Amino acid sequence: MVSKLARRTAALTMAAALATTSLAACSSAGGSDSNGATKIGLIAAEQGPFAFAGASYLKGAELAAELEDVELVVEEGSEDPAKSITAFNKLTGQEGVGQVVCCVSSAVAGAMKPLATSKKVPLVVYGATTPDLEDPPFVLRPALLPQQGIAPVSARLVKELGITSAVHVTASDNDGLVAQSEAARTSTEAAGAKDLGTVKTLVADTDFSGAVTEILSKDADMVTVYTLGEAAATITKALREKGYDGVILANNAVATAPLLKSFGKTLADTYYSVEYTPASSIPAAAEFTKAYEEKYDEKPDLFASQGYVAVKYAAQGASEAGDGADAAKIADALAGIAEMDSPWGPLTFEDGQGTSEDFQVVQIDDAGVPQLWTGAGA
Amino acid sequence: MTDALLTIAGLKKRFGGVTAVDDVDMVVPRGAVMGLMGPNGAGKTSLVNLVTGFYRPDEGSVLLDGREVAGLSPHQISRRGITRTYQNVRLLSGFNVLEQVVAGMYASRKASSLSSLVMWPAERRERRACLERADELLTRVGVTERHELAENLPYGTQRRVEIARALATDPQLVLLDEPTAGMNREESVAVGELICSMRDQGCTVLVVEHNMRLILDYCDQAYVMSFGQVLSHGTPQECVDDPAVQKAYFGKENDASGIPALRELRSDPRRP
Amino acid sequence: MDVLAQQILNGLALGSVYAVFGVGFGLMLATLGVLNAAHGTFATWGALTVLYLVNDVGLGFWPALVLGVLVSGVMAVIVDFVAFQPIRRRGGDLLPALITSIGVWIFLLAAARMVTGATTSRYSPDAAPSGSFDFLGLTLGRTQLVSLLAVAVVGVGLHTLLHRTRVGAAMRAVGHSPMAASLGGVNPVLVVAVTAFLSGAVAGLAGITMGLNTSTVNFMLGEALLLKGFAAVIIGGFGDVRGTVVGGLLIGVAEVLTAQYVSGSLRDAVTFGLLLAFLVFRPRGLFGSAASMQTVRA
Amino acid sequence: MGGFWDQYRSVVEFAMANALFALGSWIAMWAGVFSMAGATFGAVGGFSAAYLDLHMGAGIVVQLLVGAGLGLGVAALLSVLLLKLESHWMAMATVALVLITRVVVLSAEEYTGGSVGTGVTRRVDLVTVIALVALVCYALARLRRSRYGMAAHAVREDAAVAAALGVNPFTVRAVAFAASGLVAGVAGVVLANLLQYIGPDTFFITLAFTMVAAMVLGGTYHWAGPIVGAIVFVGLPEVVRSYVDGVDELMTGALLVLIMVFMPRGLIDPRRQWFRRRASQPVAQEPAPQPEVVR
Repeated sequence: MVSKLARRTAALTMAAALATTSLAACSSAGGSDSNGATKIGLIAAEQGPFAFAGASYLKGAELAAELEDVELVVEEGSEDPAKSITAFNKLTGQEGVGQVVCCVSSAVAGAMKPLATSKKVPLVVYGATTPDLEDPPFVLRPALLPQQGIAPVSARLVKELGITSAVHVTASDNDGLVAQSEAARTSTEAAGAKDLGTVKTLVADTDFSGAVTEILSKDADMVTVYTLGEAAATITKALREKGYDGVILANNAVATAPLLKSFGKTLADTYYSVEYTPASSIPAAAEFTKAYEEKYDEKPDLFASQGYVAVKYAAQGASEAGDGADAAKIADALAGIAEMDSPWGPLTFEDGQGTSEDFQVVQIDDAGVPQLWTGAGA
Repeated sequence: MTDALLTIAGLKKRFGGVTAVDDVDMVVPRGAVMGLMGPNGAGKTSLVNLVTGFYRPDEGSVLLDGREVAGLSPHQISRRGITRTYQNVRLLSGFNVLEQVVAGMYASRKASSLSSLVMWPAERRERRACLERADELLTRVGVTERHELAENLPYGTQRRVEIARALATDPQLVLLDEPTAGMNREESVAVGELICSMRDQGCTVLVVEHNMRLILDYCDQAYVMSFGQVLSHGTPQECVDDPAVQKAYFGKENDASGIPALRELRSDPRRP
Repeated sequence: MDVLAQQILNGLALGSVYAVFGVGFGLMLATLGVLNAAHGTFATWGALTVLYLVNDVGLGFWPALVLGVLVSGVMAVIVDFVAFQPIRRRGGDLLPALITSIGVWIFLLAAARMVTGATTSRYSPDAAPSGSFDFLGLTLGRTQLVSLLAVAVVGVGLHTLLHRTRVGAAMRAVGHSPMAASLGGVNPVLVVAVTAFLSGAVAGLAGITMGLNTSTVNFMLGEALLLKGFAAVIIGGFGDVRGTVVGGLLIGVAEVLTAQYVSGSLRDAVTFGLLLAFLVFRPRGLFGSAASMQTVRA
Repeated sequence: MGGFWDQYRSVVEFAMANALFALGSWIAMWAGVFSMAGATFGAVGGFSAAYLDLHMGAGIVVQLLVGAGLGLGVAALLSVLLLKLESHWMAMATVALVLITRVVVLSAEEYTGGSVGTGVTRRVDLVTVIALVALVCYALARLRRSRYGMAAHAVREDAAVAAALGVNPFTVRAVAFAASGLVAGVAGVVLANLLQYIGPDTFFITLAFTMVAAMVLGGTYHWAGPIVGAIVFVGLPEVVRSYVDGVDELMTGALLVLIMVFMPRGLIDPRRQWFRRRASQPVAQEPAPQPEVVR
């Protein structure tokens, strides 16, 4: 005897399963027809772990869309792999969306990459810093890699400030940060500062008392800190609190508006390298700053410039592909872009990866405000 | 001398400083209905728990059919042929009456889980056979409900279902722990008749009871326990007449259950 | 500077946060029989309260700390009343209470995410204790001193309360059997409320000191504490304040030393490895008695 | 309709994946083992699927078989270690196991991608996922009143009574735990394929809580419970989110508390009256029927 209940429930469940299955069959027959793909999809990060940057990305992106006259379709992804994949599917399911701009974190970008490749919809990455993420024609990264700027800037600091030894801090479980720390280590050593070793932390760490003790025990002239922004600021603050008075070169993520506001002058005298600051000496940067201030009545930040550049790049691809182009054609057009003017100076593209020579050096002053650093003599 | 089915020798169990079962020797002959009496806290239920493996004895041996079972796990002892009912009925919530009884046939069911997955004929046959047998057993114990959830039935019926479940394990020896607790006179008589029928079908029965009427009317022999020890042994009547037993019951002023039981006996007209 | 001694000091300071949290978590588990998945959010909300009071209202750090601790305590009482009391009244066991606590956890975590906008912040450096001083030739941060003081106060205070006062005796009695407590002439409802308040308040204190020590306050703050506090309770010995304190400190020192001398990536491995080893091989923990294990009611 | 379906297809997929996990937890619960270790077995299945996909290009059938096998194996090994614990300690030990799983995933970088995680090529479609759920349901429906199924239920309700009926509770629990590992391993493979990216946080506390919450929400006394629970737990917030943004999780949490307080046995309760063909009889005093004495 199978109880009556069991049999009935089984029947119901099977019926439900069948119903859902037939629905699935129907919809897959529908397929996607996207001619005239002039819209640009954007996966926003207004919530989630990168919410502090999400609004800026979106504002920069919307400014670019307005200036380039393209339509932006926004879907929230919260920088969560699962939600972002859902958002990607929603966007590409819409008529007219021929490419998607997304991703602050490398993890999310890594999750989206195979999806973009298999769906053959180009993905324009605006923030993630893992090396080798780009994979043209479907995964393109106009965003610069921080290590492009770290190498020249750290060498410059060593020479101009007379540094003789350096210790490095990294988040050993993040490839992007490890690459940045490695860039700082090799270039400081090449510039003549003794390498006193690398202190490893983890992305998820919040307690740095042990790491700080270890750094202090090495007694170096210079500390480079390439961890996530929060951690870099916390380590910097703890180093100063425990009496460290050497040079600190940190990830530019310490200088996001919320961190500057909440850490205040505890970050004084910290250096970082960056592709964009409102005080940048690059002419195209000044134009971008002005347009942004007019639209939003506030100063743009690095994230805004990244959102701006990504959408500008996407729009250029769409216009080069021409009206009525499908996603694959747009992908080819994007991959074919070799040069573009940007707030970061003239950008060149190699294998779908943007590069630039024009990095700025910023020093946080005693009041906790970032100032363009022009050299030891200034 | 009839041959002994269950032989308990020197059985001991301590809990902290209290010796719940203290050096008990007991013999239950095959085919007998054995009574086990004693005031509250005499160690009767502890003894049942020791025999069925719920407790591990500290010392002593329990032989079933000449083979040691002390120290075995409850399920091993059950498969050797000892089963029990509980002082507070312990039916399995969520099973209906038939299923309660079929649950007792676990050890005798042969069809594998694989065959139940595909519902091979062997499995179907077995399920049908189990249900038929459960139906028979329920009829035998006088339960007419079949598809009700057991927990919704009256207490007396639940007890009978529990006995049917015990019988479903094909036991050699059934330990009934206060089978008439909470029953009226009529129902108790019915249980007594049921016990006799169990014996007649080849089961040996050990009845733990406060209800002396039941023991006197239906048991062949009885043991009386007090403070963990065997106080008296013989025919039920001999036990009741034993001065030590009378003292044990009356000496314990606050034992509410013993006194009315004995009073009832004294006023019994059938007593010679 | 002796690096080893300094790192042990760092470990003790870190561990004291785990210990404080663990004491509150363990109190709720042992006394009220609730394995409370939402306990970490009490810590989060305590820290968020202080964040709000210090940064937005401009209150001083110490009065804000007191208010933050009160908020967490009251929150725990409300949660107990809404989510656990109905189950307790039915005589339910650990499982349904665990599930409602998961519901509360999802709710309070989402609420914390909403009010913070998922951003990370910190107490204004002008108001919160900062800087460091020399202590026996070692450097001790003022924030570290706060958490060491917190564990001393909570550990001694709660142990004294439980073992030297009538309320404490009633709380322990409730842990063993709610019946026993009511027979002893204590109002069990009041005892439950006091226990919930204390366990929440202590969690709040842990959250606040955690935020102070790591310069990080966000909606996830309590989650790490929950896991580490759970480990401290099991390792230390369930239902024993001293054991939990020792367990927490042990975890803190083990983590810092592992990061310094072995590898940072094995930090959690050490904690949770210890946890599993204790659960499997010595479930009563360092200090617990076999009897104390039975206070988690079936 | 097509657009609507595209939008909700992934919701249905994730609900079904969670239903598999919840079913895994339910199988352990069947025999009275409250286990959150499904997240661990899910990680075993998920990362083995990712590895097979990345390094060998293995298809979904191989992935599912390997995931099921490894889940079963790991669960069987762990059952020896864990099942001797008293039930509440056992539950806590499974939490500890989930915490350790994350550490293992982080350290076994070669196989799991460490903290960065690893991508997976999607090789399942909705039909496959639903078929898997249906398969598990079929098996459970068949086993419900089989020899093993009744023993499992008996062990859950009263292990001592079950033992007195000849059931070895340890064996029954170990089998249930291993089977729950098998199903959770399969669920891990499915989830990895659906997410197309798995990392150390994919199979962590949140997933463990989700699966047991879905199971309890739906009801732990019938195998349909976890499925209903997973659909409500995963689907409802999504539907709510499309109307009111931001409050979906608040609602999920409140709902879970309300259901546990007012329907402690979950949404699907085989004991509930309307679920049964005949109304149960009241516990009223009625005269006991006379036994037919067979003499």
